[in-house]
Amino acid sequence: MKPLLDVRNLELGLRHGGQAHRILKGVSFQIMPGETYGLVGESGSGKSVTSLAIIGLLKKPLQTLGGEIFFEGRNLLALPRREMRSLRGNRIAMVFQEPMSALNPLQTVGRQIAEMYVQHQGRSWAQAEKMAVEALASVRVPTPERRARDYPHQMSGGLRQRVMIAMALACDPALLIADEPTTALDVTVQAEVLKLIRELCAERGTAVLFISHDLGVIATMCQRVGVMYAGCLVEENATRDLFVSPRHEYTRGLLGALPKLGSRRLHGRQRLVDIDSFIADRSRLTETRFIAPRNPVPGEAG
Amino acid sequence: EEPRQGGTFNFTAPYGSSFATLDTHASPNIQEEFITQAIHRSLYAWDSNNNAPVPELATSVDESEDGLVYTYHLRKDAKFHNGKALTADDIIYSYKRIADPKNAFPGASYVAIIKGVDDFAAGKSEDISGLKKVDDNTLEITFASPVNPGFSLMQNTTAIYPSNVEDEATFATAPVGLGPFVFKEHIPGSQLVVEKFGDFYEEGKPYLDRVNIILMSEDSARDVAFRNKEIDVSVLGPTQYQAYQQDDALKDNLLEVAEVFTRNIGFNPKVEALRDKRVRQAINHAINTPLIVERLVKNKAYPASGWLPISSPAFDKDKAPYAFDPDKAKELLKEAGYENGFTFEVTASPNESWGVPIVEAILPMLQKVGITVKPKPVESSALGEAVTTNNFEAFIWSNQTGPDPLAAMRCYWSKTAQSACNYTSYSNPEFDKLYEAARDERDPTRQTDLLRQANNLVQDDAPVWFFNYNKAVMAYQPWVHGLAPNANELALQPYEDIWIDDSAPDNRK
Amino acid sequence: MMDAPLLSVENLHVRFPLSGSWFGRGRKMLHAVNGLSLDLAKGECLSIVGESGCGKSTTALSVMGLQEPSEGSILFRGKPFSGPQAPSRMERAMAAQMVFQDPYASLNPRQTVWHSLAQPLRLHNVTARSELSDRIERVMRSVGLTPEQAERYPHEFSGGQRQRIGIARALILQPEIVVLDEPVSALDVSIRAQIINLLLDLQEEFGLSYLMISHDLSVVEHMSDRVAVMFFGQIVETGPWSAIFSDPVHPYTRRLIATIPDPGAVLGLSREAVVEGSVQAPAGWIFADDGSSAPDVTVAPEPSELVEISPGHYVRLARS
Amino acid sequence: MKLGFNLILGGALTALVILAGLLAPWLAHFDPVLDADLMSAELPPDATYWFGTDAQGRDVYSRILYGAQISLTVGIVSQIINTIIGVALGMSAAYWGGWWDDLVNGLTNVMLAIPSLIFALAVMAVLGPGLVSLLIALGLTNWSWTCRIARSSTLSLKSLGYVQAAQTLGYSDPRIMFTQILPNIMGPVLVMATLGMGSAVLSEAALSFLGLGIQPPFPSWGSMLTDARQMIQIAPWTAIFPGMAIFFAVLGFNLLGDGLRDMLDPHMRTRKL
Amino acid sequence: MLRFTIRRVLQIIPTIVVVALLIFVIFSVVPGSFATSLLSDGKTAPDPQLMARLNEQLGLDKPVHQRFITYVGDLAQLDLGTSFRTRRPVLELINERIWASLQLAVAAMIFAVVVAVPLGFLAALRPGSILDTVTMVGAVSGLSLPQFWLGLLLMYVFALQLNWLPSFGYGDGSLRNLILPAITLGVTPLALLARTTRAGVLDVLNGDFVRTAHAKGLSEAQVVRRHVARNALVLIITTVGLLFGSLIGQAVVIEKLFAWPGIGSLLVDSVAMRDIPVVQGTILVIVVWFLVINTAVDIVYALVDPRIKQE
Ligand SMILES: Nc1ncnc2c1ncn2[C@@H]1O[C@H](COP(=O)(O)OP(=O)(O)OP(=O)(O)O)[C@@H](O)[C@H]1O
Ligand SMILES: Nc1ncnc2c1ncn2[C@@H]1O[C@H](COP(=O)(O)OP(=O)(O)OP(=O)(O)O)[C@@H](O)[C@H]1O
Ligand SMILES: [Mg+2]
Ligand SMILES: [Mg+2]
Ligand code: NI
Repeated sequence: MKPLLDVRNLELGLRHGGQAHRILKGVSFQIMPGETYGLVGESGSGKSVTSLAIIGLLKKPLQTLGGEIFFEGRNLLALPRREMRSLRGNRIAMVFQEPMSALNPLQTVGRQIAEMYVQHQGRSWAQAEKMAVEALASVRVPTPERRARDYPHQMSGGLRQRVMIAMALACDPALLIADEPTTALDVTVQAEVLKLIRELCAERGTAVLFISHDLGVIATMCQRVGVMYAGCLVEENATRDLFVSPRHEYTRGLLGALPKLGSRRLHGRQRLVDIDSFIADRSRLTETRFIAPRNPVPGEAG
Repeated sequence: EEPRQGGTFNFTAPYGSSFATLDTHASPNIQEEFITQAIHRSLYAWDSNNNAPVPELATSVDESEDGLVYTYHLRKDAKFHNGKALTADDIIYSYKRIADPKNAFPGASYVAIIKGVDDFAAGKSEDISGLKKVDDNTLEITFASPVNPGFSLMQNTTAIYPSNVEDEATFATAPVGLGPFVFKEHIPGSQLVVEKFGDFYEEGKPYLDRVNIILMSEDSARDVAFRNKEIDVSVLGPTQYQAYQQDDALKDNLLEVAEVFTRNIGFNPKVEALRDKRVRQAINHAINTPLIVERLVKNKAYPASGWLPISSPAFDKDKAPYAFDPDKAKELLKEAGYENGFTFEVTASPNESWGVPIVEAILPMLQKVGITVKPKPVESSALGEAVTTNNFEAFIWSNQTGPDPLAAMRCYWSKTAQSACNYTSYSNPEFDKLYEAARDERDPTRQTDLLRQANNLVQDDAPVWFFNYNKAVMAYQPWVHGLAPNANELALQPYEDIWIDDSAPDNRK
Repeated sequence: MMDAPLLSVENLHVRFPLSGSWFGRGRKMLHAVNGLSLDLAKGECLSIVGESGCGKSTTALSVMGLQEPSEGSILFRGKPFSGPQAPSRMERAMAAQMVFQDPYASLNPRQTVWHSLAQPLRLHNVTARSELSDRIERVMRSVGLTPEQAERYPHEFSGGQRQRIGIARALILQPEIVVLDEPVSALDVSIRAQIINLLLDLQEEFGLSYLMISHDLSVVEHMSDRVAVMFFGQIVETGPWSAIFSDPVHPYTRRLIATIPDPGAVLGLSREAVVEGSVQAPAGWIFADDGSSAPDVTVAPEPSELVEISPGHYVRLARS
Repeated sequence: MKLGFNLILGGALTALVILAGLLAPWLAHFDPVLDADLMSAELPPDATYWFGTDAQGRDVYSRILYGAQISLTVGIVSQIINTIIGVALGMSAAYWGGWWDDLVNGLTNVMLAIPSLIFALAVMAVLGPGLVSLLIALGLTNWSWTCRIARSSTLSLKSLGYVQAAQTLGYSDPRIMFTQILPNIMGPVLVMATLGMGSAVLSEAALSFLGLGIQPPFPSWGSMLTDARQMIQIAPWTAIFPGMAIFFAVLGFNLLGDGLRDMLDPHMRTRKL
Repeated sequence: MLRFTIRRVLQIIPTIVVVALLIFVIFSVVPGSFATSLLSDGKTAPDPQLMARLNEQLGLDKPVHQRFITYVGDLAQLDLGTSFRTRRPVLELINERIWASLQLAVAAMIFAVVVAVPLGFLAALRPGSILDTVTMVGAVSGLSLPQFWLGLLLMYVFALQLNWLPSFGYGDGSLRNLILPAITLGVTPLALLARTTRAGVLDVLNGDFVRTAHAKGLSEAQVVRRHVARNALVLIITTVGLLFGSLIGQAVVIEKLFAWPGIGSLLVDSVAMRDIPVVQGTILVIVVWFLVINTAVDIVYALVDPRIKQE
């Protein structure tokens, strides 16, 4: 089976004068159709820029310096702008972290969703707005007809994130990129949103690139996880394997640094791992990489 | 050359950017006179050729022996713009309106020369006893004292209004008069339009169909407009005077006249040093007046040799002005005990010809003889107040010193209040004697002679620095004819005499 | 009964006017805190958990005297700590200090760390240079920084280091109570552990009492002695940490715990058993509010009370 | 644009004005007031009179140098007054809130509603023309923007950790305002003040034009320009040089302000206008 | 919406009251009076009796507090008093002038908006481009020019040298007369507006929702049209309102220079003449104008931006 997304040796950064600052130093990973792939890592390790590079939305000083991104067999980095545009939203969709600012404050959410149908399916606005109501219903927004006429500020954070999801999934994309979609939400709301993403994507067979720094969220969402550190993918493994037997020093530190619910009851209060003292030499961290051979996606024959 | 009929004349009113009111009785300002000149007529008018007031609305005047009672035979052909013929009632009505204390009109002081105005103003009488209608066309006026009534009754604030207008408030927006032009339209702050009055009493006049009196107070803007031929006349400041003289296209069309204003710096005797006549004379000697007049005022003035101006009948041609003589000045200062100098402040408005720039020019000159001058700038409107409330050390101003020399010299009479016009609190018994004699003198030559002596006495005492007499200059477009050299105020022109020839731009012909 | 508590909050109410302009008098009020009571004993760590906007920070600010309570009282060692008889700012400073959530905003960017630490000491009459240096050195060391670093400005520190400085500043006056408002939630995962360890060490070393606010339940479980669960201005359940995490009773608490995504799940540390099924309210009582929907914050809630269901474990119930 | 371009050019122009003002006594060839010789009036620029002479025969170059002193005084003093009023009101209003905040807000709205030139005109009419009046008039006119900025900056600082920490550490309110808030709102305030200096110099020129500026013998650029406006045809240099002086000085202040803002406040909070 | 409008309208009343009070106080201590200003041309010899009568007639002989009571009483009935100089109701005088002022302000604003908004927009879309640099350098230069200087310059060039336009005045109210003063007046708002537009559009462009729009696969033009324009408009409207509101006040110098019959020149003349009722009335009208425009802007703002009318 061919991977849906194949990022090969992606290098990215900014050029200043004649010099290039590299932010991503050769990142490679693959996502199978229907698979949920998680990216974790320290703040600033390059998770967001990776996702932006995939969808082609890097902002000015940043640019790709090397590598390829194959999506459905085509190298996105070499794609003409127009074609890239027709993929965006249509085949690759994205959900951002801050649902408040990611929605246009001056348009009703219905219209913002409808725009997807107009853009990619050539519907008329009237038709599209009807479809938007259905889309809202599909993300389990109560009274979708009424809600479609609401402006973003009239909605709670959880609802807004649902709107974002409805928008992203409107055209049944093959790949959904979710960059920390729940960090801005309350725990109870977070659980609902995560559940929604999980269920909808499973239903439609959408592959997900899920970015988070919350290991708990990753654990509940993803089949495979990549750990990023300082612009490198330092470890990749099936989720369970990664949690049970982390191999990279940084991953081990990361897992040990987290208090785990229930462990105090079982083991009493133990000191948490202090990554700084745990890892002797940070500069060496990116030298070793542990990429596990990929297992076939559960439930699918390779 | 035969005057050409018709056309539009673009006149400019240069002294402020709006007409206060079209009710000329209410405003003493020069700006409103531009309208009055077109729309209204007073009992007397100024004859610029002879420099004297002459009866305008009367065909003949009989004067009584004692000079108190004048009988006016009014012209029969004069009509108001509303169709009413002029009668004695209109004059009585107008003067009563002016004198009415409820109105508090500035012209009240002019009609105060008529007997009985006091009682009328005090409410003791219904009528003014000095005004008597003999018949529709004959009016007898009794004056309180023997004065020449012409100076007072030619003013725009004593214009004659028709007595048949119900609502007096309309005078302010739709004036009705006897003049050669009829009020047409007023765009406040922009311009006022008048049109030819077909029934004007002078045969064949006016020539023009229409006069636009355009408000333009900003000199530089007016300059552009004139060069651009958008306006037909422009009153020039010194700088422009010089520029126009140097410009071949413009230099031939300049009308110049010596006006009846004396520019001066008045000294306040409150200031110790300025109380000394020698100090005041020293100042007059220390300033190179001709140089300032030549270079700074660009010869748009005549150096002053005394209070009364050149055009005044009592002007003394032979009296020499103070010579520029710094050594003499130093000597005088030494005599007076001020060889180390002193400091005084000159309250000045921003005026270009008689304001701060002049003070700036005398500043280095006086510094050379040890006197330090400090300009104290004030707004024009605050200058009058500072001076009349005696709240100054010295002031620079331009004072009207004509056409009536008696009125001009009255300002140095010690009984004249400081606030009235004896701004320098001048007091000299010798002068008082001369002035009183002149006032009571009925013979014009002798009176003039007395006034000349008085004037020379003032010059000697130097209560002021005699700076200059204004020269007014008006530039006009080559197609304009009939302008008059009005020494009272050059900008006031007899519109009825003006005409424009064929070389005028098409849209104005 | 335990010893007299160090700090006790009794029936605290805080209300904010909605859209406060002077035309707005008599307008609706937002009931941010509604009759909250709690005790904090010497040396213990009491955590308040609850979702965003339920009034946790407001409670903390009231304790710190940064927010005037609308009603109720706060007592420190039995003496009023709020209201007209409250001690002055200076006295209060010796009793309680606070560590703030955002390490980037909690230090004055224009003062060196030394200055930030020395100024409060000077204000409290520690002026001798040697003593100042001495105390600053000690506190810097105790939060794991070197005294030399005190000469630097905040922007020269990383987030974790800044949080240490924030803690140092809270400790410099040697208070008895430290209020921690989400002390680690703004920090990167990898740094959190250090700060949590540090806080626990300091508590032990100085016998501090912590009033901690957090919505990260795993941190709460790790650090707390007692836990209070807050829901829209009220405490719905409170008790020892073990009781709350192993026997949550109130539906809201149970939901809260159930929704935590936990890496433990993949490791088999299942907590499903704890929160599956439903718990019945004791006879004669019902759960006043099951926390499934947000109540109207502009009106005072229905009467209900905290009922002790096992020693020290209280649940908010209403009479049926 | 590259960071600092504004700052560099603005700083250079401003420095030039400051140097011109400070060094005027040494750089000037003549006394700006007393060296007036009517015989040499209106001379075009030459080796002696670099910028020519004016109607009074004074050296325009020297007057422009001394004029820099006046313009700087106008700019700086009026902005100091503005800033003090604006910051004191804005900071205290935001910090204390309540009725005081309402009052200050009301006052700010009133000041904003009266166009500044008109307010300055009114104040000048009361005080009479002159340098001191002008400083007061301009100092009282433009504080409302500063006040708004000080207020909003303080509001956002007020809930920050370090300000609250200062309260819990026992600092008094004035101490907090001076040591914790003031230094941290100075950035945007400084930007406003710099931009305000430019508009103060322009206002001086406008008021001069209306007859209410600083008046001679002080050689202020505004009054030089006003005096020269009729001489454009016969002695253009008398108008060109003061005009350029104003233009470049104000440009300098504006660029400096922009540059400072780019540096301190990249999100343009400072000037919605 | 209606309630919002009513509330905003009511809010301007206290401001007006305070402004009225402020200008009353200022002009009750101003040196010089109408009576003495009549002397300013050195021509009219003052007659003390007449001056006293004049002051009595104008009510200037009464104590200040009494005058204030009368003033406020009249004001409450929307009576701005009677001009000293023209002896006509102030309202009437203002009515004669205000239309010319409005004409000027509207023309200047149209000029500013038409030029500045597209330029600012384009500059923001291509930051760092030549257009951007030129626009911004032009804008900051426009802010650094003394207005009357610029006016004179335009006058010399367009009227005298090129002879395209009349140099001054209202003429018969035609557009030709309006052009030069409107351009002169428009330069400052133009510069400010170009800067705010650019900054505002840049701000919007950096907004997360623009990234969302790109992620939807919209083209640059579609993003700008559907998402950027309206959001930037909100800021532009506020700025335009603020500028437009203060424009009449700023026009004073230009009205003087171009002999434009607006209330700005009425104000300056009246200050010079100490015609206090007119001064007070004019300032009040200018202030009311400012407040009304800004209130209108707030209301429009609320219509454009659904977030506002909520509370
Ligand atoms: N526009 C930019 N210009 C320069 N550097 C940038 C830019 N955007 C991001 N970076 C740098 O790229 C690196 C990776 O940033 P990125 O946002 O991808 O991190 P992240 O892993 O998503 O972190 P977080 O968990 O905080 O979201 C960081 O070091 C950041 O400083
Ligand atoms: N100064 C204030 N004025 C008006 N309302 C306020 C104020 N402070 C807080 N509130 C409101 O009071 C409620 C409780 O706020 P609080 O900050 O205590 O919540 P929290 O539990 O700390 O939330 P979070 O977890 O998001 O920090 C919220 O609805 C908030 O909007
Ligand atoms: Mg990120
Ligand atoms: Mg909080
Ligand atoms: Ni660079």
